[in-house]
Amino acid sequence: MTVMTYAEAGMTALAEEMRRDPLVWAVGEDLGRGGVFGQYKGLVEEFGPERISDAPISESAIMGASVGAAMAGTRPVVEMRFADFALCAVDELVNQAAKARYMLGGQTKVPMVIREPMGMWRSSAAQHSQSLESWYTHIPGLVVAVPSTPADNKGLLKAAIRADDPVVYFEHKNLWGMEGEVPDGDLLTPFGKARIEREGRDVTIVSWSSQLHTASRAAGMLEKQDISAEVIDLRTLWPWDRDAVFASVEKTGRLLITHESVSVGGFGAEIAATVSEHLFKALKSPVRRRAAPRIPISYAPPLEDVVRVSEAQIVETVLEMVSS
Amino acid sequence: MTVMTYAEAGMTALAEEMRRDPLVWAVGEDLGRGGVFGQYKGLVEEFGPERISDAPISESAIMGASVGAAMAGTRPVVEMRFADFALCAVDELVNQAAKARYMLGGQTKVPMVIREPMGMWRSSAAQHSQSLESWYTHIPGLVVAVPSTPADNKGLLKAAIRADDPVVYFEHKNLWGMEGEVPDGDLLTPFGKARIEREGRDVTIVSWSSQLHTASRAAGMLEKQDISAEVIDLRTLWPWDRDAVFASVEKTGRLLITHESVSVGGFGAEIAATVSEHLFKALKSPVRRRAAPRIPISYAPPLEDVVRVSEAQIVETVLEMVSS
Amino acid sequence: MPGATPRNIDVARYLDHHRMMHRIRAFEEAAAKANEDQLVLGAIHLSIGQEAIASGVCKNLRTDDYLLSTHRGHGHTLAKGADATAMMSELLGREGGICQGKGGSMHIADFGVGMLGANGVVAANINIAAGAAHAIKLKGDDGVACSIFGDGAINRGPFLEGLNWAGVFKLPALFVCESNGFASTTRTEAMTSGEGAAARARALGVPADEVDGNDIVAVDETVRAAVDVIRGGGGPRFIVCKTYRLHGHTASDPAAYRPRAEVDAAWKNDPIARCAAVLREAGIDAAELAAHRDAAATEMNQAYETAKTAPWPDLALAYTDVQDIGDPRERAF
Amino acid sequence: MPGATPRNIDVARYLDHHRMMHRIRAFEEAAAKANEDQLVLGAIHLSIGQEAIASGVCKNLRTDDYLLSTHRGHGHTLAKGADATAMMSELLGREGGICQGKGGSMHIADFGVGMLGANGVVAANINIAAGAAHAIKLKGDDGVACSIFGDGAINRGPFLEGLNWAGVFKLPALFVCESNGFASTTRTEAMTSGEGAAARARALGVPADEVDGNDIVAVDETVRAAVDVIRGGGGPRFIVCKTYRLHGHTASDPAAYRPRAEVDAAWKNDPIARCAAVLREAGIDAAELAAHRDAAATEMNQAYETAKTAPWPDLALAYTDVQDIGDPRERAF
Ligand SMILES: Cc1ncc(C[n+]2csc(CCOP(=O)(O)OP(=O)(O)O)c2C)c(N)n1
Ligand SMILES: Cc1ncc(C[n+]2csc(CCOP(=O)(O)OP(=O)(O)O)c2C)c(N)n1
Ligand SMILES: [Mg+2]
Ligand SMILES: [Mg+2]
Repeated sequence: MTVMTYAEAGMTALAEEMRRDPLVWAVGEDLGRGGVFGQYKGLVEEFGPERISDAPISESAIMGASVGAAMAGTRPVVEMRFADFALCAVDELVNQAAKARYMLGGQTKVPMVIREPMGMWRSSAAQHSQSLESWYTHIPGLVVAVPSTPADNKGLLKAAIRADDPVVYFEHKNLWGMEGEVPDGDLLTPFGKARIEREGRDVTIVSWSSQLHTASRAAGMLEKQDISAEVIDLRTLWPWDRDAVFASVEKTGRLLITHESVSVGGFGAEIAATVSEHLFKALKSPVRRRAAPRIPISYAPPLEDVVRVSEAQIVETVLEMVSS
Repeated sequence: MTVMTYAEAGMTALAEEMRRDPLVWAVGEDLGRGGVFGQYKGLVEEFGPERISDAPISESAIMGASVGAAMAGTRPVVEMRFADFALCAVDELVNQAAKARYMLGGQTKVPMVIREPMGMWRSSAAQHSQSLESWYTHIPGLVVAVPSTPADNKGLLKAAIRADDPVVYFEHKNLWGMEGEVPDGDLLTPFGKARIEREGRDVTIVSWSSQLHTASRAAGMLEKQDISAEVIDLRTLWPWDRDAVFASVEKTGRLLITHESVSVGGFGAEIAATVSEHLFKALKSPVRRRAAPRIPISYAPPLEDVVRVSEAQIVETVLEMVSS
Repeated sequence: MPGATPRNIDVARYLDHHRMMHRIRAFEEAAAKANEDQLVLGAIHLSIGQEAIASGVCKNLRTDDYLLSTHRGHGHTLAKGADATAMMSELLGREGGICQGKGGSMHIADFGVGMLGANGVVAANINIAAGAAHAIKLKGDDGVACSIFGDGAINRGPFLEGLNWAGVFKLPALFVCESNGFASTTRTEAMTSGEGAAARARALGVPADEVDGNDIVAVDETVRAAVDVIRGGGGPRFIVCKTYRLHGHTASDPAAYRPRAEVDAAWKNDPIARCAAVLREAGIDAAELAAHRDAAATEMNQAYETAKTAPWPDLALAYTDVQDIGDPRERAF
Repeated sequence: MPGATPRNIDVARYLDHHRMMHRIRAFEEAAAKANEDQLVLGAIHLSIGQEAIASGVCKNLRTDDYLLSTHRGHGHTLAKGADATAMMSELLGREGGICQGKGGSMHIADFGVGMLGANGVVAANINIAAGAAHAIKLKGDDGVACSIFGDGAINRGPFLEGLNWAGVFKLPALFVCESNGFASTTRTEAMTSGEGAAARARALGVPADEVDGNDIVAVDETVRAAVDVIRGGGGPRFIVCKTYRLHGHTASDPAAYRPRAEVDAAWKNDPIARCAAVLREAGIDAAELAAHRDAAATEMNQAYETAKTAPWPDLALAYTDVQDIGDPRERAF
């Protein structure tokens, strides 16, 4: 175990995989100077500018060329800088990377990792703050990862690099500096296996990415009110760990999903719909969601905070749930 | 009333609005020869090539220039040809059109209609068949329309053109030739008002676009088995008519949502989650969804049909629901 | 008949070209017939009149070189070495289809011969080819990645991004623009500002040649020289092949938006007839050339017959090759 | 000091330029101070060293002409006529902010003076400006729409699509590339294939000039000539202004990736000093020029003081101006 930041964990994962497999390479703007959040720092010194490759401001080409490079036998790690900018390369991701294997009758796979730093990062405003993870869960062919801890950012990134599927890999900008214990060596975290962040009896709270920590803090507050919340970190949204969620809800009878992204059309809806259908009888109260209102993200902090789901809101919702 | 096709109804709507307002114009590839589905036929003769404008194969520019043209006082109707190709212009739609008004502090509106022919159209395969309406419901600032009949294609398109918001307007390729009665003159169908396609007592089936007709036929089959299904056509997904859906489910106690798009992360999940939460006690059986499996769309008809939700599947699901 | 080209040709090579061009023509005619018979399922785009480009480009590529094509890709795919019956079966969506019936005409591919896919999205293949070239360079191989696209594609952003990418990274990439005058129903010149594809390529630092795309000799020689440079580490090259789309945009498009006389004149410039003329001048017998045509027709009619009688693909295929991670059969509703 | 320019200048005009350039510089310095004070909330990108472009372009635009800018847009916005206090309040996210505190630095706009927005997405403003020009043409107005963007933006697809669009439709559009040598931490030349922005523009049928962007006289005259042509119906024009980004990419970037000597040399080419030299040569007193600087500093320090003491925006604003249709307050969870 080593204590390191979420950014360092990602860096460690990439470096380990690049050492292991010469076909792994990374490409994106400003990688040669360490990347915009420092998450590639020092890598060019070890691996050289061909494998830690700068790119022109050409998101379509970064994504599209990586599709071709993946088909032709390499394993690109694509840096999109902000998840928002990946919207400049959606054809390449959704029409090409996700579908090529299927359309071409299984003649190829498209092993690539698309790193999309996501989420609110104080006052980045509407074009630098989005969380669009639910979009990609809707696209056959794509895997979606949403690590919330340094350990998972190592283990999931390594697994993503080794996967033969295109993996949309959302790191949260607010977590770069978060420190935590990270297992040394070949940590490969499986996709579709949730992590129980905290055990509990009265209510299940499902979350992921940065919001998981808000949920966890809310659970701490609930404990003081003698409400025992089980907090589940999904880690990946496609596949997502139904078994873990179902097992927990069967125990608690109550489910709240909370995420940073917009509630309408968010992945919370998918979970709520699935659980409401399959555990209809086990539910003691309706499945609830707490997520962002359907408004763009503002620059001014008080307005931005309107979009954030707070610990207090989670507590409030859980109180409603347990008393209903 | 006049009997006309869904395509003609769209054409009529556009022509009427262009006659009414000289600031309305349409732009897209091949419009001068009537558009790829003939849905602009004859319009260039009446309005000239400046207002029924051809475009280069430049989806980013078609969308992005229309954002600028909308800010600068005109009302562009943007033709994307296939919803799939709109993925070449997502930044322009999601980061620009949808957010400009908000980010710029209300200094502008972005009145534009983005026509995106959607859905399966026999053997068009994975890059020409997608239904991604749920994506845009997730984006603050956007309106999403999904007309299922010629009358609605007139009334909703006219309303969309008059709206000051960017409206993502999904016409279904399979419906172009569908005939129906269309009211003459100024038909303006409000957003967020569902249409009761068929009244019923035992179960509510919610759908939209082409799949609505499958739902309706399924309801006919159910009637023969003495099950009375109420079929609701949402017409628009954002806003969506909760009042109508809630009222119906309060009456029937059962809800099935069916749509052509992929089930995971589809808009059915949003409806299911919302209804499961708010009508928890009124529900006699769990809310169900029947939608596409999470696989790309094939070319060969039997494989393509695996993605289609049939009348039989809807009937089967409803039978499960009423007997549970 | 236009097109005086050097007559000092490698006869065997041009016999190959002639054979291949006839195979492409015959394939497209069989596909058109299948389309009339309503056995082709989706839209198909015929390359009749553009055969010299497919043959001229692909003869200069090795099997392990990569090719990325467009919606109008049958000819490219055949010329790269794919099997006609497997291709025809794909158009008919049958078992034995080259993509198992899952892709159809616009997604035809044969990785066994380096053909990494047609594409339903205009210009999308440009970046993919640049990336395939990038992989070649990273692996230290001596291959070439080639992208063929239309004159309409030069108005999409990926044209700029892909060419700049290939230039910046000095990649072994060959870009070929089939300038056939049309993008669907629209004359490309009406929607293109400036001097066109070659000027744009040059401005992006990719040296460009322009050739008569109906002259197999010109195409072959220009491509050969470009591929030599590319394989020698000289970086990307661009070739514009001027041609004419003799049929409609799709096999079902009557193309009524252009004057009959224009099309008639273009037929006089048929690249196959021009290739035959070159070979006749080099002393080849008319009968031998006619035999190419007949053999091609026989092959492609047989391909069609075989495809026609093939069953639909196994239903289980609907759920295969989606992705490794996560079970697509998992009930999601 | 470099930059011999014709001395037969309109003194009043260049006094205006000098005043404006100082205002821009002082605004950026106040913003940098605010950033150090941790009162600026998001990332800001300073245009120090590039003031001649902002002033030179905008002086040749009418208030009702449109301007679309980038992440580095403070100077453009001021030069187009926006109020400095409202801008500074926006940077601080306060009430009175020019976008009500909802956009911040990268989304600054002032529709009252034709400034239709900075943009957080590189190159996105190019198509938007082409569209604004399209609207002008459709309405039969005689306005001009101008887009200013960086040398990094020329590698994004919208550059090609927007310029081609403006060329095809012969739109009244002016494209200005601020070639400051960098895109974030990367030297743009390393990521640019070919001869650069002007060559690309020409290949896209948009006539292009290249000027010394630190020479206010050259910028002013080149822009004036271009705007005359555009307003006269001559179609789009392109101008590359060569300059240097004197500060880091953002106000918090120490820009350690470039040698100190290079930056020092670039400071010797300060466009404001060069403008002052031109005016001194034309007989203007040093004291008058110093007064410009002092007035600008006073104005911008005052703007900062005002912004600092302004309250946060009203919370109700979070839910306004989302869209007309559908209620954003509707509980969605
Ligand atoms: C991004 C995108 N936009 C539009 C289309 C529809 N489309 C298919 S082929 C075509 C014309 C292409 O013209 P060109 O590139 O010249 O190729 P050609 O058909 O002439 O071979 C168009 C517009 C598409 N497939 N992809
Ligand atoms: C599409 C997109 N990709 C990447 C970025 C991140 N980014 C912001 S500014 C910048 C550099 C832009 O360079 P240039 O266009 O030369 O403008 P300058 O900063 O030099 O004024 C980059 C890469 C972005 N904002 N948008
Ligand atoms: Mg063409
Ligand atoms: Mg720059």
